[in-house]
Amino acid sequence: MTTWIDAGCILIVFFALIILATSRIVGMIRIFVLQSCVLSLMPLFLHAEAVSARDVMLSLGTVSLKAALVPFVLFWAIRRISMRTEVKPLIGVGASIVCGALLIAGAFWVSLALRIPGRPVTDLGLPCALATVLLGFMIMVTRTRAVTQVIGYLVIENGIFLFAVSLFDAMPTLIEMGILLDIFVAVFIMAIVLNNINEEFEHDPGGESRAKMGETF
Amino acid sequence: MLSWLIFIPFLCALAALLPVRRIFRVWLLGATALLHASVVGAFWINRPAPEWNGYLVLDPLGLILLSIISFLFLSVAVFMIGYFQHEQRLNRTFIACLLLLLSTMTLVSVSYHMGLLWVAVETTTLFSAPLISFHRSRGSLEATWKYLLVCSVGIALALMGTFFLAIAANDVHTLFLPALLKQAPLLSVNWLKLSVIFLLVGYGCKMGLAPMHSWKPEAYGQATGMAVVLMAGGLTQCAFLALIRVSQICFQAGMSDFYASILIVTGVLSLIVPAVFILGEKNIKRCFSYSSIEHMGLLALGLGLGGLGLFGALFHMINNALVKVVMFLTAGSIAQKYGSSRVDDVRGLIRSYPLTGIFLLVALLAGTGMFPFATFHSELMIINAAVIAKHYWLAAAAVICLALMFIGVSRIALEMVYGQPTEPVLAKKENFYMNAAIAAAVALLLWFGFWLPEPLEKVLREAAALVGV
Amino acid sequence: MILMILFHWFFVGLTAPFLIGVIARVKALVSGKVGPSLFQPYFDLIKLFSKQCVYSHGVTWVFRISPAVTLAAMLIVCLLVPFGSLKAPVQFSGDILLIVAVLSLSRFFMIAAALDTGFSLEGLGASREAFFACLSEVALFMCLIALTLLARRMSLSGMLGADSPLSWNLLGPALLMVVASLFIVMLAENCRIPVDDPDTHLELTMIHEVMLLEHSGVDLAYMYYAAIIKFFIFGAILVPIILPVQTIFPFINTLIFAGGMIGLAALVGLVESSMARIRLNRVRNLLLIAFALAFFGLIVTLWRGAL
Amino acid sequence: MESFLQIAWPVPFGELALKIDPLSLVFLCPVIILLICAGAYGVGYMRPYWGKRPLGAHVGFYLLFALALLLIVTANNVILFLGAWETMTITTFFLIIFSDEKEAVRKAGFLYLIASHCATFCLLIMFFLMAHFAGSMDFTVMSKVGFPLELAGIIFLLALAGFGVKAGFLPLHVWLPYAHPAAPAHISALLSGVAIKMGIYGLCRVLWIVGILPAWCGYMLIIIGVICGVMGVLYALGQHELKKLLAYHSIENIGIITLGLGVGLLGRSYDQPFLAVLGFGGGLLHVINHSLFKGLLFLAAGSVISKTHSGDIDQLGGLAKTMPVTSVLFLVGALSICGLPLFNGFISEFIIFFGLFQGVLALPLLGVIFSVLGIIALALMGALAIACFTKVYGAVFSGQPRSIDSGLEYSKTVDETTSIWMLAPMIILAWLCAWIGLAPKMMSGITFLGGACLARVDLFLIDMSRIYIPLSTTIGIAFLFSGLILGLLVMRRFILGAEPQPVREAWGCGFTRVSVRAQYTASSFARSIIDLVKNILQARQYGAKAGGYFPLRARLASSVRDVSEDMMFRPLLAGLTRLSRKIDARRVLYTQMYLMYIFLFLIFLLVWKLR
Repeated sequence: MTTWIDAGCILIVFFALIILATSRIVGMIRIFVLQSCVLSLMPLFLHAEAVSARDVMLSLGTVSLKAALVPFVLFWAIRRISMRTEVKPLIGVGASIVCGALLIAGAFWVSLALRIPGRPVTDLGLPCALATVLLGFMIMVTRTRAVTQVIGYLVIENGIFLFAVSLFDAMPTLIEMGILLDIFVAVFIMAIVLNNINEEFEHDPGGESRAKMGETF
Repeated sequence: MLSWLIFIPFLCALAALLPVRRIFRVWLLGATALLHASVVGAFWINRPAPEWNGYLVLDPLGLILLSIISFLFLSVAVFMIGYFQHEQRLNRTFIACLLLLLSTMTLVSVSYHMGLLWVAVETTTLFSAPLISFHRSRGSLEATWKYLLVCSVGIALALMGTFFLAIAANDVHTLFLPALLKQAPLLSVNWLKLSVIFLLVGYGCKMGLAPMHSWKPEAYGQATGMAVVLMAGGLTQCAFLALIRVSQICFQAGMSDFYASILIVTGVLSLIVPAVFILGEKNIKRCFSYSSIEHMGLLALGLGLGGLGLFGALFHMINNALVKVVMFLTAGSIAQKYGSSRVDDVRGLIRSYPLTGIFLLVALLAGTGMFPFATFHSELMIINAAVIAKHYWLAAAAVICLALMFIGVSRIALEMVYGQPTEPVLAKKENFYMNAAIAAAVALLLWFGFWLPEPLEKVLREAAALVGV
Repeated sequence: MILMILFHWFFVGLTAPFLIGVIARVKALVSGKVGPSLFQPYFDLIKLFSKQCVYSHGVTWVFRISPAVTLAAMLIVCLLVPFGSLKAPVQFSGDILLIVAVLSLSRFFMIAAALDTGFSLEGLGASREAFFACLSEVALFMCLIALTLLARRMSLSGMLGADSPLSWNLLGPALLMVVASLFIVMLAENCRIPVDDPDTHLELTMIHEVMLLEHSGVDLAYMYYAAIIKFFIFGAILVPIILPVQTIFPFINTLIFAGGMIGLAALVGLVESSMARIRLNRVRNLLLIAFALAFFGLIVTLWRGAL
Repeated sequence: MESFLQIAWPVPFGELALKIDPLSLVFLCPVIILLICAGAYGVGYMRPYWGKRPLGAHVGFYLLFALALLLIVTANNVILFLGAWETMTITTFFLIIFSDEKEAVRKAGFLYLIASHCATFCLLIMFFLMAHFAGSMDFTVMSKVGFPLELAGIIFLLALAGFGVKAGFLPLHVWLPYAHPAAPAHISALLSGVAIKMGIYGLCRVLWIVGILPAWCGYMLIIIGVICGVMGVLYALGQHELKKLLAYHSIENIGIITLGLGVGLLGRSYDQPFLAVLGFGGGLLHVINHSLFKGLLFLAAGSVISKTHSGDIDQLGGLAKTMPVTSVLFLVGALSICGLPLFNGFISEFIIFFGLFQGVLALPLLGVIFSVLGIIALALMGALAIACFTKVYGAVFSGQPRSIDSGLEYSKTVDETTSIWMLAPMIILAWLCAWIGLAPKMMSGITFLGGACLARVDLFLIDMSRIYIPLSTTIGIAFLFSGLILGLLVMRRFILGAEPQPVREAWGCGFTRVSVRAQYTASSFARSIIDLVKNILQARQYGAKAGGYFPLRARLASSVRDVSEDMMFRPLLAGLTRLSRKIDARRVLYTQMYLMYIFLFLIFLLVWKLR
């Protein structure tokens, strides 16, 4: 089973890197969906010997939220606000990939220093989670579109989630559900705000305000 | 009792979502706030028992925060009665979100589980976001966006910190605060350190400590005064409560110095950054928001210094909330009257609206720690703590920054209060409710400045003892 | 006590104008003229005392009392200064301060009176007086400090009196500079050439005289008398320092003092006839030189004291 | 000799602990006298505003201000002191800003508030250092603790900075020349007479608490005194505005006071109790004296301004004829401030001079040098003050009005039109000036007690006759002097007879019928002195020379720049503001930057703490 787990971890990082390298927003969301699907399988893999109801719930929750609801909301937002779909990075794709690779290396290097107490199921969990978080940060910092920032945020969340499921099970289910719900609501509200901003722009088409806002939206 | 305190505002929020008349929602909010306040008042006499298997416990720290929150809502509710007499805007989302915020903030102050604490803090972030965009102007929406993004990232970091804490607590196997505290020496030191850093940065984002403060001027500058009061007085201090909880753990784990050094660095940064930024500022709300960052810095500093500083910080929590009421409700009332909160548009307040002018002066003086106001004492204690801890440069830097801060705020506030009055948008009439809400806070500030009541001091001492003095 | 005071005043009042007569005579002699009588100043005073006062429009009481204040001030200062073997009737530690203060008071009223006329020429003189007084007062104080250090006491009588510890053998260089400085201060304070010309009435060159333009009759007599006494006072301070000769015979001492005073007057006369009035904007340099001299004297004193 | 009052006060570290010791007593005198006099004057001065402005607030703040002052001088607890101190700052601000419709008044008020409040922070640190070391917030307890020398030095420096702003030490005086002219006259009198003295009081209190100070502290005080004194009076000479000029004179007098304190401190450091008592006592006596005569001068200036609506010295003139009583009172004040015999200024300056001369005789070489410096500076101040006040008196009260503007028609009306409310306080103050000048025994006794308290010696162990004999002789001479003046006046009367003397056109070397504008103005009066030091003062002259065959109007203006203000604080603040705007502008609206900061800070913490 460990092979699957390791593969899952590495896939998640890989998808994060791909998101960083994608130049179209729609593509980014799609890859994010893939990443989330892989992630939602992780609880099941990790406790493959004895899958509990909690794991199933977590898995289902993740899949329904991150692979279905969130992308839906994002697509809705994109459609509603007829946003231009290219990513407009501050750092070019090539450089981003190089930086991303360096970040991954950094995450692994940092993980060397951290010894996880207890019994880790896999030794890839921590570095991969860290790498995903870092890549998510990178997406947020270097990509200027509003939606890309949301995606970056979601990648970070995925990283954290990977960390949580792979390393320990001290968190009560209720709390984990709360976390999931929070994330969803966050994205939902972000989308609403985006929508509102867009409406404001439509009252003032082609005004200087868009230029002033750094072409974020 | 505690769960009811959380649920009732929640239910009222649902009620507020119903299509009813505007004024009904205002009164609903008022009634809820009053109820909340009276229950919290009862808690001062008789502390409630833990609920939900120990998830909800009201300790003195929580009681302080809960009382602050309760007071803030009451003031805002009273203020709002006056505010919506002039305002034609729809208030459905606004008031619903306010009530949800009340509910979740109550949850923050009573949650005794680090995970639950995180969830509650995150929720407060979400429900406060729509408050910022109340005016629906481009600026306010943009500010909302920034607020959401920065705070969400911060909160994500705090989540990571919480997870690290959980790893550190691998042997303890729980995130319940009492258990963590009891078995703190068992925590793995390295992971705890990592967790503390992440928690500090994460909750620091929420609290608006520099350099995670960047959302503050934007959000406070754009949101309506009532919302800002709740954010600056309530939300940020909720995050501070989280930091205090971390401090409790660190103290028990024997890592006070480690945590203190980080807190002090952050605190000093939070003093310096706004002091530099404020000098070029022209907008009174943004100005006050820098002042708010500075107050957060003071809180962090006090917590980091411990001892007297801790007591000062706890006292400052209360004062800070009161000052924020005065500051931002006044700013809000000015913004409503003049349609702007920029210094160029507002002059001669003391002639047009004498009471509002006086309140602005009070906001200036109390906000910068002048004597008859309670902030004077709490700031004094924090600086004193720095001296006692032999951090002389720290004390010097703190006072220089406070001085710069004062220059920055007074430049604007005084310009607005005095001089030849400009023509306001609204008729020349002061509103009783609006002024009453502010006056209550002013009175409390004066009261605590002249006379620190016995029960309050007792609770403050108990709270300080919890963090370990 | 009262007798002593009265005698002191009597002595000054009687002998002081004579010195002015000496100066005038010396100047005349040097320029090859016979010159006025040595007692001419007495005649002038008598003439003025017998005349009416005329006041210009718009002057106030300040103008009217200022001559009395000025003369009274000079008379008061007299009391603190010993004249040869004639002891000062009043002496106490710190009396030098009183001397300077009383002189300042008289100056205040003179300037105020000059400005009281509201006339531009008087203003001119007053302005210059105020300016030069600043410099000369500082120089004077420098001298006084040096003297205090030399004599180790703070009373003028102590510095100059019978038991004067000032001795040229020990303190020569310092004293020389102090004396030079005091001499310049004396010229400036008494408005002699090269600082001021008491004889011309060319308004642009005057300091002291121009302030008296509107005074007349008895008032002018008071002012004139005050100026005469002032010269005498400065002489009486300077002479014992230059000639610290003490014999056991009071008569001889008095003779030495009298000779010294006349000699000083003659010296002033010589200076006046040998120099022209210097340009106004260079007067301040002269006074600064006096200051520097006194300062240098002080340093030398300290140096000696430190050794 | 001390009386205590202690009541519990439930704020952290607070205690309503009051104590009156000789030092407090010395400061209580001017506070009470001036509060009463200025208050009474205010009743008259504010009469034109009755019914037009809300005077209730003004009165309320006045009373609060009075309370704060009384608390400051009697407080025996740090928190109480600081609270009273801040209250004084705030109430003073509200009192200054009475005519807030004027831009200049607002600016002055803001400047005052900012400067004072910022200074308070220095005090916080200073007091906490002391309290921490002494383990108590009680002044009396603190004073019994021996502070180590380095700490004492630091405390001293902090006290200088903190109290120096209020006292108006150069270069921290920037608020002072603005606030004084801006405030109503009675408030200016209080500001100058009492409020800035509180800075001196604070400094004295610290000197009292910290018993043993390094010797350089005394030297430093002397240096400050010299700089303040000389620069203050030089700046005053260059002013054209009556109250601003008086304000700069306050700086001068603060310099004199500081000089006295410096001498006292030197005496204390070198174990010369007599010198210490002389210096401290002289300085403290000058505190009282300065309050009296400066209060008087400001009140008189207020009367002038309320009558003519102008404080421009170059425009005024001839007021002695229309305001005879005020002019006499002003003259009394002027004589006092110049330190001339018969009035109180002389007494305190005499004592300080005496102390300095004593220092020349008694101190080691370095002390001698500084004493000499002090003497020279004091002499220079005296001479310059005379120049300055003859200028003011001459320009404001003598001659004719210098302006031909129709707005200054006041010279035509002959009545004083000054209410008794305004005159009586001035008369009382003038009387007090003369009283101390002619009978200084009582006041100098009190201040010597205060001085002994500061010097930490027992007054009875010192042979005070060494100063009392000169003083009493001086007083005797002063009486003789006034008798002599009277005698000479009587003699003139006797010679001239009883009939009035003829009054004619001024002779003026034959120039007649000159315009009133040809009178010597204050600016031209001070010109020669200003020219001498124009590099220090940054004196400027603007305006064109008259040219051509038929010169038309030409304008000439001159000004003196306050170096410390124009070259230190303004550029500093402007620079900070620019920096702030610049950073603000660079902080583009990119959310990316915000996130970057968070990220970098996180990395920084991780690297710093975990490595």
